[in-house]
Amino acid sequence: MLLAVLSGFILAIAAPWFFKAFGDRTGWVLAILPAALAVYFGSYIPEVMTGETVVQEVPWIPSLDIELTFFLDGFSLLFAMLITVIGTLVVIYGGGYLKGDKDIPRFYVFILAFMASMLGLVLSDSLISLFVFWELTSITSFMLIGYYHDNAKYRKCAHQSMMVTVGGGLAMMAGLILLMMIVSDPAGAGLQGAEAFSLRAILAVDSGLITGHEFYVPALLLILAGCFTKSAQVPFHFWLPNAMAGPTPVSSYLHSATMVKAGIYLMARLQPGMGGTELWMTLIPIVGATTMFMGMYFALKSTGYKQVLAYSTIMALGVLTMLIGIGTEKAMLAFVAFLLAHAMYKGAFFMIAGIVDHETGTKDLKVLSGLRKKMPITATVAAVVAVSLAGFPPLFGYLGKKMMFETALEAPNVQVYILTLVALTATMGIAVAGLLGVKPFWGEEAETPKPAHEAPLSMLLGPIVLATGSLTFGLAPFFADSALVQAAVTAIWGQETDYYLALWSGFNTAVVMSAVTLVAGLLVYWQWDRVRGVMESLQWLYDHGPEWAYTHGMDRFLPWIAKKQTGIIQNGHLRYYLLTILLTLVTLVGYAFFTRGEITGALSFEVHFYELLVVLVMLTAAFFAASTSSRLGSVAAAGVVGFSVAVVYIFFSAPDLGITQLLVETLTVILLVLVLFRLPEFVSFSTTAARIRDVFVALLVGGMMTALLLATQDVQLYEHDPISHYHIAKSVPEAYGRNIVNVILVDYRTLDTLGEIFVLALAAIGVYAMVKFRKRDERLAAAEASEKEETA
Amino acid sequence: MNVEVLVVLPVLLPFLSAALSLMTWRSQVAQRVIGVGGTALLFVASCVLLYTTYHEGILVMEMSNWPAPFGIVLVSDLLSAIMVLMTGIMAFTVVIYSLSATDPEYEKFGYYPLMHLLHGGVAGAFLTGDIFNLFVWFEVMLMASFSLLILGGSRGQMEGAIKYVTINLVSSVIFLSAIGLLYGMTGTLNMAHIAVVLQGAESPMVTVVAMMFMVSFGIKAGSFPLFFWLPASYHTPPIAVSALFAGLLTKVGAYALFRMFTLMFMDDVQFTHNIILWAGVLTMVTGVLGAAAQFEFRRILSIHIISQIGYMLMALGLLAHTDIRSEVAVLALAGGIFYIVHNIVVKTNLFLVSGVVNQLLGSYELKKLGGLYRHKPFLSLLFFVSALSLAGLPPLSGFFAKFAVIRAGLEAYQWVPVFFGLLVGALTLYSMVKIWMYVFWRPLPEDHPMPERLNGKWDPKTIWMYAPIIVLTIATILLGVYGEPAFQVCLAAGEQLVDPSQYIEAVNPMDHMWLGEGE
Amino acid sequence: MIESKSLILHTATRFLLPLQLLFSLFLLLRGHDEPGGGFIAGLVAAGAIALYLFAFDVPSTKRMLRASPHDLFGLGLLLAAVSGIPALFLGKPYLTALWWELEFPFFGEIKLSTPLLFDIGVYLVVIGSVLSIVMTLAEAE
Amino acid sequence: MEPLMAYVVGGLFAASIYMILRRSIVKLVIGLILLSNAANLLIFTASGLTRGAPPLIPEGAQFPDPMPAADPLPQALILTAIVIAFGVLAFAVVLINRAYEILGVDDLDLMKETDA
Repeated sequence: MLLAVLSGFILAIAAPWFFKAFGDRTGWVLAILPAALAVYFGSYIPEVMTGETVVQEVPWIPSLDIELTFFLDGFSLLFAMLITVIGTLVVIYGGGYLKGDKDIPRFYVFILAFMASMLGLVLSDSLISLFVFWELTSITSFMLIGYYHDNAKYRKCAHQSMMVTVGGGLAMMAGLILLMMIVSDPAGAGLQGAEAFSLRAILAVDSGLITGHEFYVPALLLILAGCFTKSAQVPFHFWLPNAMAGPTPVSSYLHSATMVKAGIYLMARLQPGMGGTELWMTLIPIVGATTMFMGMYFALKSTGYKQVLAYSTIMALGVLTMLIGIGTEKAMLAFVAFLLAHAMYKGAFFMIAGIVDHETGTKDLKVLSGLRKKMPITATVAAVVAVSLAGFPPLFGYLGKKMMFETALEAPNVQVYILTLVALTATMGIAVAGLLGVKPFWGEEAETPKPAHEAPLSMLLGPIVLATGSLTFGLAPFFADSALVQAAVTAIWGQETDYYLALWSGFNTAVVMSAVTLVAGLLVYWQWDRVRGVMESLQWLYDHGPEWAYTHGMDRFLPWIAKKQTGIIQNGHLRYYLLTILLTLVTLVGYAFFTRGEITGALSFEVHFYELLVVLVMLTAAFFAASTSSRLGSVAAAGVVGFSVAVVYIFFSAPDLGITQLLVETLTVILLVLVLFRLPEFVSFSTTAARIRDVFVALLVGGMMTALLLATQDVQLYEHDPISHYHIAKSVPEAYGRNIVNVILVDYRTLDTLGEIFVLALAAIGVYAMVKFRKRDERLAAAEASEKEETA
Repeated sequence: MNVEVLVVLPVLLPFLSAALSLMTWRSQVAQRVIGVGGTALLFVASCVLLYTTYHEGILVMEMSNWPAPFGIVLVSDLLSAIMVLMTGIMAFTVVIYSLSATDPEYEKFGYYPLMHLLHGGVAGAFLTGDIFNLFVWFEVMLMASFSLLILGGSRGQMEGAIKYVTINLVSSVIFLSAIGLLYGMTGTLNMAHIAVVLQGAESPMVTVVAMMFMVSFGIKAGSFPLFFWLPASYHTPPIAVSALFAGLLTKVGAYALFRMFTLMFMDDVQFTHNIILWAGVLTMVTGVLGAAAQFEFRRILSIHIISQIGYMLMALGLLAHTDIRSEVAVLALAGGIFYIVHNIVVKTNLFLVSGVVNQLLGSYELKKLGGLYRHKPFLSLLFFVSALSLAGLPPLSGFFAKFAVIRAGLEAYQWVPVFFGLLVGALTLYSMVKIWMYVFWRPLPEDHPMPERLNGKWDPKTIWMYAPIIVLTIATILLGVYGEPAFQVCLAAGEQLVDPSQYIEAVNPMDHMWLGEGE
Repeated sequence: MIESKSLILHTATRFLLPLQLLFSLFLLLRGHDEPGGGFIAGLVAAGAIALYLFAFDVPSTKRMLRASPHDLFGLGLLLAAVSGIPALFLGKPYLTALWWELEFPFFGEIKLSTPLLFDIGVYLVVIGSVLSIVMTLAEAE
Repeated sequence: MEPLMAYVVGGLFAASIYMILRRSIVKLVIGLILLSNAANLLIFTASGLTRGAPPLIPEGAQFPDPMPAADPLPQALILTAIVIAFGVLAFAVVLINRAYEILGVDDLDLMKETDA
């Protein structure tokens, strides 16, 4: 299985070369891989149907407990089949749809990479490798949505989908780690190492240990944040219709059949372990049902073919979420049936949308009409899938919908809410099916921007195969039932179910509901324009929904606060930077000092008169330097300070220091004088308030240093002599030197001195470069100027 | 020669290269040969050093043959060796990049000697086991960076340099004062020895002095609220210099914090490390918001450095909330170290890419750029990978770095820091995607003439610009998808850090403890 | 630049310079035992040459030095860095002090050591760097 | 003597901090010079002050006279720090000169182009 996943990535990298070799036929060639993978996964069906789980253990980053282990049970297999089969069709279809587009190699690259990521996602055993693939689908999706990147609006759409799904993903990551912490709690399941991230191991844990843990609620909510964003649940749904900015094959594959179901996949996976709680059975159905209703509502309101499809996909995702939330045995069967049905009819519909758009040049449902004569095959296929979408027997969509009704009728929590929304949605669903499958093809023939004609085989293949699938599975449900659905349900329910799919299971409430909604739906379809008029009158409401909040947050609030913050913090004034730094220093040191330190040193002032004199001179000079407005005075005063420091060194037994300080100070003053005469005189800049503030800060820092010196005065933490006693003792016998300071410099601590002379050399290079370096243009300008002078 | 010689090579080689380079001041060819040769040797030496340290344990060389704690020791534990390896990689790649990216004018004004000395200073700072020696290396490194920063002498460079120099000098003074106070209290300068003296000393003044170190290193690392010098200056010098600064310099501050606050100042973790933790959180938030306000390629990247530093500080700060010997502490530190490694690679690489973009289109302003995805898909890919890695998306190095830190944060029950860690990840993505949308996806602005370079054939001269970028991009991918070896090393480094006795025993300052004989 | 062309200064400088340089050498060599050493000696020498520079001008100072300051500090750095390497070949740590006692016909016994070499390196670097800075500034006029 | 020096050091710090907070780049750089002097004196004071006992060993002796001599290690550190500070400050002095030539102002408040 590792190879199955990797092959997709490898082929993705190689795709541009394939394009060079095969040109327009590349789609057909590249499709061989997904087709082969479909056969490969198909070959596991018999094994998996018997309840076997195929596992391939691959270590990855054991230090972080991350494995790349893959496993294949009924549910992964169902997804793997969807991904590879639809993948095959989409690659072929994309080749036709994008024929002649010069960016088409990029399409192949990312669609194949996406396929591989999606396969990795549904096959992963480790939650972290699942997450890795999860984010990879977001990334590839970003590149695919932004396929037409010259268009600013489309770029924005790609950006939005990336931010929403990755943002949710980040929350999910935290959730997954929390889940790991729950199952590795030694008081609970106590899973160790990589086991704690393993889906199989987690699902084997008694769910009570998970749902009863204190981290259950945050873990669940965080994981759901990821699932809801990825699967476009209200209020995160808005990115999905915008994602239709990508080419139609992309929308069909990523944003309908596969990627958006990743969230659904994970929720279904976790249902046995984390489900069954009040929170699960209330929150998820409410979100799902709301999403379902909103999706269908907006589908009915929309007029673009792809928009309608996008919203109806949201509806389907809502249904799936709702079913997981209800979480009964029957719900799981309904869930799988609906999932399969939806993947088939919606995938087909998107491709039809692409065909219509491609061959007529418009996707406006208000315009499209009567295409059936020019596009007979498309029209027929559209009719079939529309019937499936509407949920008529004998198509597979009917089974999905019937099971959904039956499940809704036995929802344990919030049943009224669910049932109401289900009924309304079903009604609108009929109308939407009509809009998609009937309106464009029947009725009067209308003018289209491009003269309509039938699509090429590469584009027709996909819808035909999928429509046939819907029909076959619908007519012979046991075929799908036995092959995939039961195995998938077993995988996510944890044990085999007693329910099975059948076209007719007696006259019951569900059938009545179907009938009623059918009639109502037809009514709505008939009055579509009027209904839409009513819907559009509520425009203000739509304009201030979650998307509005998102856009405002991203485009207004974030830049605003960023600018504001930067304006305050990075204001360009060096003084404020220094003030902040110094105040931070004083605060931290002061806080630590007042909470723990104390001044213990004896305050002995045993001072010689000449010493007192020197330090008084030093301080006076320092304050004069700080306060004078004379440039030269300030420099001279600084020099006096330096010389007094030298004297202090000499007084206190540091002759080398004293001499060095004296020499260095002289040089510094010379340098200052050399440079200062090129600079202007001081002008009094600061206000009095600023001066008072600065004096205050200066005194704080100075006081802090004094306090530190006094407080550390008598602190001696070492029991032995300081290390310098060793230096003294060894100086003559082992280092052959009598000036200990010099011995330290050139022997004990040579490395310091080495570093120090490099600093000196660096300073010299720096000064040289600074003074001598003139940019070429600057030099040219100077040369020109002098030339002009000469000629003048 | 003993195996210990490996410890000194990362310092010695750059210095010899620098000295040679200075002697051949006038020959551009010689400078380049020494530049490439010297950094290549440095790279090889650093690889061998890490390999040896990993397999044979901590290496110590007592400089001048004076026993610790009386002389200066160079110590290579795993953290040091990892950082030195990163120095080697950055040195080599950036010098290669400079071959075709840097204005030949710079080479006449000491570009290569400065570079060598910067590498040497950085390597010295990573390796030294003596606190005053650390100060010296900091100064070498700073002085080299000052000079590199003004190379070119543009207006922006002057302004940036004044702020950079002033604030860093203040930081140095704080550092120096803290060393003086610490020596007064402990009577030693050897870090392992200080650790021994401080163990259980429980003097309140230790914590007080630790605050000074924290502020000083916080400034160097670019921590909140001390980072001002960074956004003011990092985007001003030539791009190869920016890239090297971005990769290495702030990390030296981060390294110093990691070293001091695992080895020496561990008596008051509840207080000290909590400050680091929250400074980290604030750092990442302010940094990422700062970047969101920018519309200049290099500025966005520069300010993002700050935000990334936040994660490293957060990792270190988590020690306040874990048992110091626990697996969580190891994971936090390993995550922090891996984050540093990852960030050095990726950040440098992004700067290098921005340099190529500037060379193609002649600007760093996002609003004046565009069309590169159409015309330079390969370059776009290189940027895209690094940008996503920076934002922490899988399966690149950034993801695993973030994953480790976030996981450690959750296991230490630090919900708020984790929340901000994740939020900042999203905002980082926002900034990176912003660059992507403007520079790569968007067509060239209409008033912008299409430079010929954009459609021209592959220019063989630019190979020296692309090669390092390709290498670093592969590195970030490999650190992700094949991250196990790197992570093992980081975990081992983390284990060494939580157990300072390994470091202390290797340096062994007590063995020679001299009890004042002969007085 | 302050370029006093006064004859007295010229003569004095010409006369003082060798003395000052000699004094700096004295400081350098005795530094291991008495106050002095590479830094102090280097600063004194640099000061002396700087005085010469102020008395004359940059070109003549350069002529007098017969080497550019860059070469001086480059050489000094190399000397200092290399002085530690021989120890490596003896299996000792970098910068380990090595001592040789040499008998010279006239001076008697002179102790030659790597620390001395190192200190000479320091001396050269200090002279080179300080002069480089001063000369650069002087030329910038 | 140390307590007095503690106040002197504090005073020096205060004066230099006040200077680096001024708007003129000249004051800034003089402030930095004072600051490094202050730090050196701090180290000198922190490790204890000794009168009249330089760490020099008389010819033929093994130990300094008188004993105990002043601690030589901080002296060596300060010497290193002085030289380093000289290098850095020489650079800073030239930097403000160049900055003034290039920017044409010496007021730090007018140097904020590079910030956001």
